[in-house]
Amino acid sequence: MLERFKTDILILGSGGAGLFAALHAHQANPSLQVTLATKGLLGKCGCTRMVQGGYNVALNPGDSVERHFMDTIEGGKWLPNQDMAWKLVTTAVERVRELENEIGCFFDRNADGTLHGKAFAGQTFDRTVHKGDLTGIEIINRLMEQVWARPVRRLEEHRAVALIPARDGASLSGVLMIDIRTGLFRFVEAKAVLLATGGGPTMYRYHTPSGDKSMDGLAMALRAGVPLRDMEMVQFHPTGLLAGVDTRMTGTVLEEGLRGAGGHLLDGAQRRFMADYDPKLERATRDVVSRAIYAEMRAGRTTPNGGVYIKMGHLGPEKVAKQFKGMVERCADCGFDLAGGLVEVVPTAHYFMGGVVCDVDTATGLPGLFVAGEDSGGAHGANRLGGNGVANSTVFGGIAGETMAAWVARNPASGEPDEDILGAELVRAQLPLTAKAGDLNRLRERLLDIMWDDVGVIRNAAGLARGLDKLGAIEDELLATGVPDGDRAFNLTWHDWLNLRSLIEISKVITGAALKRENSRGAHYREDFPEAGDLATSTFTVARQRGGRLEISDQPVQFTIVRPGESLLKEAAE
Amino acid sequence: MNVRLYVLQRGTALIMAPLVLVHIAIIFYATSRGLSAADILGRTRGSFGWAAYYSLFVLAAATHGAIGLRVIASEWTALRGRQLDALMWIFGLALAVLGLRAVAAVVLP
Amino acid sequence: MTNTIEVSLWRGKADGRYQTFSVPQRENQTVLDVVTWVQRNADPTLSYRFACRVGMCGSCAMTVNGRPRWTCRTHTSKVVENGRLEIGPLANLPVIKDLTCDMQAFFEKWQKAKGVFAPSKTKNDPIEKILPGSPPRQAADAAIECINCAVCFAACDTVRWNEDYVGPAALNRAWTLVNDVRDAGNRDRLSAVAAGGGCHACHSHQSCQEHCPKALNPTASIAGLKRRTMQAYIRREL
Amino acid sequence: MRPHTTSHRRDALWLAFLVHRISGLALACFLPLHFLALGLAIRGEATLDGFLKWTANPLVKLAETGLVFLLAVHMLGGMRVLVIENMPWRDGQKRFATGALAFAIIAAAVFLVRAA
Ligand SMILES: Cc1cc2nc3c(=O)[nH]c(=O)nc-3n(C[C@H](O)[C@H](O)[C@H](O)COP(=O)(O)OP(=O)(O)OC[C@H]3O[C@@H](n4cnc5c(N)ncnc54)[C@H](O)[C@@H]3O)c2cc1C
Ligand code: HEM
Ligand code: SF4
Ligand code: F3S
Ligand code: FES
Repeated sequence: MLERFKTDILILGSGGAGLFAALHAHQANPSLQVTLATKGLLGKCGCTRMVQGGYNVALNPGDSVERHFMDTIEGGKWLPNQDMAWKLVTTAVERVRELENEIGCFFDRNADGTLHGKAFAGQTFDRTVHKGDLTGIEIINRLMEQVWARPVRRLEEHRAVALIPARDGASLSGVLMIDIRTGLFRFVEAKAVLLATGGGPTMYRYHTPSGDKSMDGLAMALRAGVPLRDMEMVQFHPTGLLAGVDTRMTGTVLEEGLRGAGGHLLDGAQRRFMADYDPKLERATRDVVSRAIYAEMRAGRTTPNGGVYIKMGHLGPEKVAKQFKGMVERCADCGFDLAGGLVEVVPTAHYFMGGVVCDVDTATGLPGLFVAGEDSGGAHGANRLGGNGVANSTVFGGIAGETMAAWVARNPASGEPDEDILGAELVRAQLPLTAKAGDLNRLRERLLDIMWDDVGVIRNAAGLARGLDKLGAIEDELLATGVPDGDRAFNLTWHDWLNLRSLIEISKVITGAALKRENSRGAHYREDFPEAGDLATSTFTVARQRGGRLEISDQPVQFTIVRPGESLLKEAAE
Repeated sequence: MNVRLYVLQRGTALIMAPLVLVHIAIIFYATSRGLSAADILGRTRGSFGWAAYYSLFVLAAATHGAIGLRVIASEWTALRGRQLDALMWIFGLALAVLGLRAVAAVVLP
Repeated sequence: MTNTIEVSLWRGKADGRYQTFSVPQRENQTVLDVVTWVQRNADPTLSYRFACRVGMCGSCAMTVNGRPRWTCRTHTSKVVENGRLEIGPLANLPVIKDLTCDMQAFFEKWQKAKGVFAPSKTKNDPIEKILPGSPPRQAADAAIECINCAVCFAACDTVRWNEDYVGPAALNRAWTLVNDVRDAGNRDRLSAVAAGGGCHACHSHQSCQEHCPKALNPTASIAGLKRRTMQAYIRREL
Repeated sequence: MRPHTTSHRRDALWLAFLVHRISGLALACFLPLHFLALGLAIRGEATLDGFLKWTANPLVKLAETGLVFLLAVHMLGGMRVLVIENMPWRDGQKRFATGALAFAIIAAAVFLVRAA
């Protein structure tokens, strides 16, 4: 029933972070056995593939890493871990050269042959390197080819379910997983484990990330006692497609450029409403537009499906169809006329800034556990710049590979697993198979609604407290709801249950952290505390689970490189 | 199929294209003029030109057909590896021999 | 909802059978949504695969009414025939269960065709200047946006009949690399695609090109490889 | 009963391939017979008469006509393949395929009518 094997390095996730870690670990020491486990097919799941915009990097003359750094810090409302942000912007330069020269990504060029950088909102320089509007496909396809070409052990369609500590509790011993295809359990003992499961705020009614992402990594880390930070920080994208119920199209992102190019947002009565909220109208930043739409929706001025409209037609349908070819085609495939008609949109949960507290070298508080990509916290603070997401996962994924190789050299033995915990986790994962089968869909729908209504784009104390209560209630219900224990092979409903459990657990942390932060920063907006608060005394939230209880504390931000009011840029300082 | 067989097969196809056109043209010409077989044989017998023409045709067709047959056999039958090569060679050589013999019958005085 | 679709779904492994469900038809509904509806509301044991749901990951391809398609971007109104849908796993790959197939062979063949970049530089070198209008760059661009969905692989009868054939997607990728002036592996790559099972196994059926959801043209890429390998062969470089 | 993809087989492009393959196969089968017959039939003056008698046979006439038809069809199909493989890629292959087939059929029909 439980198959076991050992490996030197175990990587969870095959997004930008996981694949880069595999390549760099192998490069650092080819004699190490590297195993990569991923919930879907290698490189064909996760969000790195879905990156449309591109990759922020200060490569072009006129730009500088200092400028990229300052944009990141200011975008993050002074909450980022500055050492991580610095590492991010400086290493991104080398990483993009590596992607081009060694991995084989073929980014778009300027007319003179140099790399093209496009504009992305919230940045002072056009530094987003891209391949058309399908940058993620280019990056991940090239990375997966390289990983396939190396002796990396692949565990595809393997779901990690628990981090198992060593018997002495001093380090991590390995990871318990389910082979999705057979439904059998595997325990993989490893000297170093990388958590790169990519977060994924899919507990919101409207969300963009891929369906395989369900906060498993953070839920596992929380259970293992590892601290998480910035958990209230959920980034919403203002324009997700609203296609109605029972369709997975709902929530998928309609690109930012539509607003930038002059698209209009209209309420249910087809009135253009952005003027009520911001003088920049539709061109205001993501968080402002998201809040405006959310406010319209709460006021009931909605379209038939409960959102607002985006209209592009006044720019000339042919022009729109040409400029946004991919987007228009996608809408057309799904039955919508983006170029000429009205398309219903809603804000949609897009990215999770919160994550595991870690060092610049990706080490966590639990020896043997490392973290990179969207699972890690700190690099973005209260908001992530468009284009800093892939940069983050590829930069720190690579660093994690090197760090783990060095760690294994120093710690050549993995600790014996704590068999009691392993046994308990086996029982935990099979819990739904023992309970009486019930209505999982209703529970999922309720979770989506609670998070959207009470812990969503605009928050307040009463709603958050209510949300916390309701989350507790559905968690109890979930534990009493089973799935039929027939064929366990590729049993998606079992995995839906496990997804829901991770999502509920992390939803509670998000809600708790949102209650804790009594100000409004970046993605987190409290209508009862709309001010940002004093920047110089900024704090970030840290959540951890001790003895089954969730503790959330504030910790002061360390301004190790630049303080609020200062800048690394000469012209700005003058 | 690998590049060697490919070049041979496409090369012979290219050679045959004009040969086939000429061949068909002759048949058209002959039938429309109501030429008898004897007339035709009368023209071809002893002609070095026709000998070369038909020999080339036969050799190209033998090569081309043999390779083509090998491809079909590899996709539609259980034959593999050596067996395929054997089929190709046997068919090709047989066709070449039969063809050249026919050419000989037509052109030798 | 008044309208329903009669949906026959493949159940089991290679020796399975079709099972029929009645699924409410919606105005906005993809084939993936139909499958999801069955798993959520009718039979929780139904297995299928998807990830991105927007046509980027190439995980969700299935056979829909006899035609391989990406299901997350196929609206039901475009494929329902007489109120019926028949959905099976992709052809030419082993079935794992129900609608999922094992894509291992597809990616192994991708490697066999040397569909992997061979660097000529390191991360310490500057990024190579490449004119966007140069013919090789344009040729590479034309074929590069493949999402490895294996729809072409499932549509190609040569793949079905010739187990050695690496297939259209792998060759299409090889062609982008042949046109990538930064790549240092073309000698090996050309030998790989010129060997048995390589580009010369393709008979230009053009089903790959007809079915590719990204409107790529593997037939043209393969033809390019045929020409390039032929030149190399004639020049005795192979 | 493993589910099979069938859509492509309804396509003109795929039919063009099939016609090409079947005609190639048929040629490969009949060409040896053609050669054999020719070789046997005309062995010296003595058998020339035999040969002439033989070619007058309607069955033979039909077979020979069929061979020419196959040759024409296969050649045009082959030219199509060579064009796809060697000309700069253009769309409109479908029209080319059907056009070539139609031409072959017309040519063969004309020939048949004349020969009859
Ligand atoms: C639609 C969209 C557009 C975006 N556009 C941009 C952009 O333009 N620029 C930008 O910088 N960023 C963008 N982002 C954000 C960016 O994609 C992510 O920040 C980044 O790719 C995360 O990389 P990752 O490696 O951490 O995780 P991912 O790439 O998401 O990979 C996570 C991996 O973990 C696996 N996994 C999950 N759970 C488990 C488990 N329990 N066991 C095993 N494996 C598991 C998943 O299957 C997946 O393979 C976008 C995101 C989305 C959704
Ligand atoms: C003008 C003359 C001819 C031309 C232009 C021609 C062209 C071609 C081409 C291009 C192919 C490759 C098809 C592919 O692999 O997709 C082919 C295949 C083939 N040819 Fe010919 N051919 C000609 C004459 C002949 C003759 C005379 C024969 C009979 C022996 C023949 C038998 C075959 C066979 C058996 C195949 C294999 C079919 C397949 O793989 O589908 N061909 N031909
Ligand atoms: S070439 Fe087209 S059909 Fe084939 S794998 Fe790529 S995207 Fe899919
Ligand atoms: S369908 Fe197959 S035969 Fe060639 S042109 Fe495409 S690979
Ligand atoms: S789910 Fe990703 S392509 Fe369909």
